Amino acid sequence: MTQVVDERELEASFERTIAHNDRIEPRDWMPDAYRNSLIRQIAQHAHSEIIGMQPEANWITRAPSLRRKAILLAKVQDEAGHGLYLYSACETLGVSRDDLTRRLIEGRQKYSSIFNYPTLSYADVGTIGWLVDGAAICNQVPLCRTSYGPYGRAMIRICKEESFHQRQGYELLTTMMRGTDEQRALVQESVDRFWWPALMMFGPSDEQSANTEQSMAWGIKRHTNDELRQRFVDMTVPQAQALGVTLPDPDLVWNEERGAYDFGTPDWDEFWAVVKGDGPCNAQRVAHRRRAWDEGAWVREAATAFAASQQTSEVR
Amino acid sequence: MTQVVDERELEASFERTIAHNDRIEPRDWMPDAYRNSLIRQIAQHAHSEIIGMQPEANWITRAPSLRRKAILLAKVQDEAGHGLYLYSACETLGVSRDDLTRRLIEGRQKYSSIFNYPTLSYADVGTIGWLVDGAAICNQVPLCRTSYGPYGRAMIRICKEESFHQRQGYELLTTMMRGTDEQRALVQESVDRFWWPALMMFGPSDEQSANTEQSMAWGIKRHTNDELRQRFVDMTVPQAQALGVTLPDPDLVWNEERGAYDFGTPDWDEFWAVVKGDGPCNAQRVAHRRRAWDEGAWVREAATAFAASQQTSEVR
Amino acid sequence: AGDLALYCLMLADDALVYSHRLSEWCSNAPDLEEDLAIANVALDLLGQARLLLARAAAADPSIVPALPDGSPVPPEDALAFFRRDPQFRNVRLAELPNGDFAELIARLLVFSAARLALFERLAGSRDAVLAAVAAKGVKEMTYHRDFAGRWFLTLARGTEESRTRLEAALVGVLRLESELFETHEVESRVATAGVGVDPATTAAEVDAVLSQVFAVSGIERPRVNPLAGLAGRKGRDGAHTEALSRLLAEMQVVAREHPMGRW
Amino acid sequence: AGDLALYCLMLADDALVYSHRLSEWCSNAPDLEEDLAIANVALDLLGQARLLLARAAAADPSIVPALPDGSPVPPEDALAFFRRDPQFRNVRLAELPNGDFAELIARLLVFSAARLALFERLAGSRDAVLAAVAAKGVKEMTYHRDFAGRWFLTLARGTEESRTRLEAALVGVLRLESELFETHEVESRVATAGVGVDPATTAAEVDAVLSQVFAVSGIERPRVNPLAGLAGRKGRDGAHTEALSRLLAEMQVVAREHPMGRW
Repeated sequence: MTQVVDERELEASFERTIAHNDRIEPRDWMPDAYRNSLIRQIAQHAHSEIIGMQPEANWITRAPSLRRKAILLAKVQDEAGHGLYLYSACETLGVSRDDLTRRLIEGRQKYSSIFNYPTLSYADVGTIGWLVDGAAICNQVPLCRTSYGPYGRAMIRICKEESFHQRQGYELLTTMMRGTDEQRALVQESVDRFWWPALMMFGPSDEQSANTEQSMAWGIKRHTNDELRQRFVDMTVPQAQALGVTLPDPDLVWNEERGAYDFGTPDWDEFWAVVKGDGPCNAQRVAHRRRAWDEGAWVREAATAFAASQQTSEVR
Repeated sequence: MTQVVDERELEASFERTIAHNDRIEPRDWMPDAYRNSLIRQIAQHAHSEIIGMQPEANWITRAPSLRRKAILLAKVQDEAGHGLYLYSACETLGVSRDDLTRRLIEGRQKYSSIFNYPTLSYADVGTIGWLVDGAAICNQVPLCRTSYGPYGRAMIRICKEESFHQRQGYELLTTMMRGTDEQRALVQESVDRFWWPALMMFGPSDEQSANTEQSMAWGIKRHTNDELRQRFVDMTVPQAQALGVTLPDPDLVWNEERGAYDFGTPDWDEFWAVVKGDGPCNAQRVAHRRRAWDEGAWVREAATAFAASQQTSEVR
Repeated sequence: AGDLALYCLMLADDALVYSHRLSEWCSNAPDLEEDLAIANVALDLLGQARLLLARAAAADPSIVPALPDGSPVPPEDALAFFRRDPQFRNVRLAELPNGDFAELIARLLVFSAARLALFERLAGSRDAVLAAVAAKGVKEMTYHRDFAGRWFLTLARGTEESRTRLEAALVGVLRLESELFETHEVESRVATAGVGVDPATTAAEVDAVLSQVFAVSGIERPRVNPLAGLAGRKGRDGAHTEALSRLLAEMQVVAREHPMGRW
Repeated sequence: AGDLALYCLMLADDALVYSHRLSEWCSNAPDLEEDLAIANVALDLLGQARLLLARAAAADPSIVPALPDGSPVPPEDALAFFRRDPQFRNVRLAELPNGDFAELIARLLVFSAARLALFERLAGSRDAVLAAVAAKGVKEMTYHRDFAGRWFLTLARGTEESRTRLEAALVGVLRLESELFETHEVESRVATAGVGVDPATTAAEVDAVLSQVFAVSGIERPRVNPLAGLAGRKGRDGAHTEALSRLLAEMQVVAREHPMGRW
């Protein structure tokens, strides 16, 4: 009986913390469902950072100026860093990074579907910064206030760097727009490809979204998909105008009444096809990660063996 | 005693065949030293064809016109074919192709040192045809009359194709010389790099050549290294003049008295360094072949297993 | 650009790009016999590509990339070496990076079976050049398909490893199979005009051929979903994988360095 | 071209080309920590390359490849993206295609130990820019060398497999080690002028550093002969391996497509 009472007390304390918008910390008691939901969300976020390295790394060796090469290399490096913080945050919930990596490469955990689209020109480096990082920031800024402490603190640091990346991406596009006709065409073509997938980054519309309600109650999530998508569109349209590109949506128009932009409906069939694994690059991205992981196995084993031998000699 | 007599008779018959410039055939008796010398020479020749595919295959994917791509691809394919004939000729002496391949990738048998030089521009494709195939032809035409039947017959076919390759190579260079200044510079630069290695293809000078005398007695070889080298120089200098390139040898001059060109001395230190394995590409070439062979092991095993299963079902 | 020219580019680019991938095998095959055979296939496809590119250029000279005045580069080379990846019209199957020998065989089987069925019909084209290219190609593709079919059977019934590798390779190849049979609007129009062939009309025949190969080999055909395009755009629309721009960077580097060059 | 410019190109091209190879590891390392560290090294070298290319161009503008009138491409990019392989002055060690992680570590150890010793001396150059680049580089190379050294020890004393791989990798790397210490005539002249450093003067110190790493790691230093050049010409003379032109084809493809581009 004692234990049941304890558990009730713990749960009440947990609910109070959530209600006060305070942080849950790793040593605090938390419901299993909350823990599992967090693991899923943080891991998916970490995987997205790591898989997200691939479409951009695809252009490092072909960057058209040394300055841009340095910026891109540093950016992809930052993403590896973000992956590291997030895996660490996830580890405080009792799962190891190895375990999470295995879930990724075995297809048991997902990552942001945007990275299942290919990068086909150097303009994509800019577009990913502007639109993809822009959408990510809309999703992530509210998470800085998320209920789980380590996750919220990781997000503060990550959001700062993402904003920087977004500005860099936009700056690349503005520079290219001041260049040649071919360069302007590359930018437009890239924006045409990434606009809709960027909108889909906020997930299905609220009616179709399974996790939103519980996640919001727990303070793991703070706004609905559609709210965030609207915020992103309202933020991005003026930037597109400043840049001089056309967003590929004939229904995009300012709605004076709502004080917001109306816009068309993403192709949700495409969205679900990509989520289910049939996107242009799903297999390629996971295979890349699996190969890198498998090829690195002997190195990780060597490091483990070496560390063990050092401990032994220290004990002696 | 009977056996000794037989062996003497066989040896006498072998010597008579050689003396009459008739062919020794696979079922004929032959001295072990003759057999081993032939195996070494034919295998080395076969290996040269196969390793020789690499420096040219290096440019197939970058050929600057589709016509040249087709010519080059067909040429490299011919080399694989030459390798096939020669391995087959060698197999008539009682060694298997697998065995010979192992000797190659374990570094126990050699191949022509010329293929340990890199191909650094598309002009090299032409230069290899002109100079390297040209030198090979000088070496090989006399081998059409070599004492061992299967080898001689293989050489007849190979020499025909090599002459064709040589003309194609020369034709590429003449076309490039009618092109731009950059193209002419590429041709000259390529000839500068390949001239001396081509001269070294005839082997060390006669005083230093260990195998020449016995090989000539057996009719495995028909001219000395220096004779062949002179023939090649005399044949090539007018071609270089017609092409409009300078051969990189200040000592190259017509000797009215000899009715032949005088020429400088190749860098025999470089020659021996390359023969011993320290050339620019020795390790790369052998590693390439070893990798292709190792990666193909499962395919060859599958073919063997399948063939065995077919025989079994035929027997039933 | 005119439909006939675009249609020729589709057929040409399939051959050119896949020939490039096959030629990468040169000096890398499991044994000399396969090295020879793969080079043969690559050469046949390269030959088809050249004739088709020339036909495309003749049908509509405006599709040929502009080069400096006086450039001696012929149209077939201008098209091969001076277009960028969004201008290539090949199916994505043709451009995939090479895998192992099982991937080579699986891809070649599907590619050559589809192209053979197409060329058999195309031999009746009202365009004399296309008809001639197709008639010649039928013999070539028959050989390619038989080569792939024999090895398919060998790998399927060879060893445990060869069978496993073949099955793994099939998943990637079959994801891109259906793109071969999707009717592009250009194909639809040239088919109506009696000049080209709607690839959808070959799907059943190819399916039957493949089914037979699978049955004889005792391999169950994996069920896979087709690889999505980019907002519905695929190879025929110039929407490619990340691999094509890398392939072209290599293929075009020397030609582009010498726009006035003679070769 | 002037000696100072050529000397700067040598130092710049080593960094630029090797940085390219290191950047190929991005998203391919054994774990995230190594991915971060390798990218760091690549970034440091890229930074050095940029400063050195700019110094080369300033020292002798005639070495900068000509671009169309009005091209906004800065000199550092013209040098990086518009030279061909015979104009690159890097040692061949920098351009070798990547092998496994052991090859990465073995090469980085040798490369960074040599460059660190060189930069320590170059910090005293009469050329203020070179002196500043070297002074900053010393800190960077120290980190690179320590990273490589720690992993060298780890692989040497880790598992049977890691040790075997490390030993195999060393053979290929050490064949190209001596090229780092051969004095090119340009180096000889800039050293005499007090502007550059004769790399031969660093050989003993680098040898001692490497000997210590080998000793601590319990690895016997393989005896290998140096890789021959082409009639004595090596990387510093523009005589490279087959790998460099392929590397440049990739590195330069976008820049060359847009000679008037702004980035």
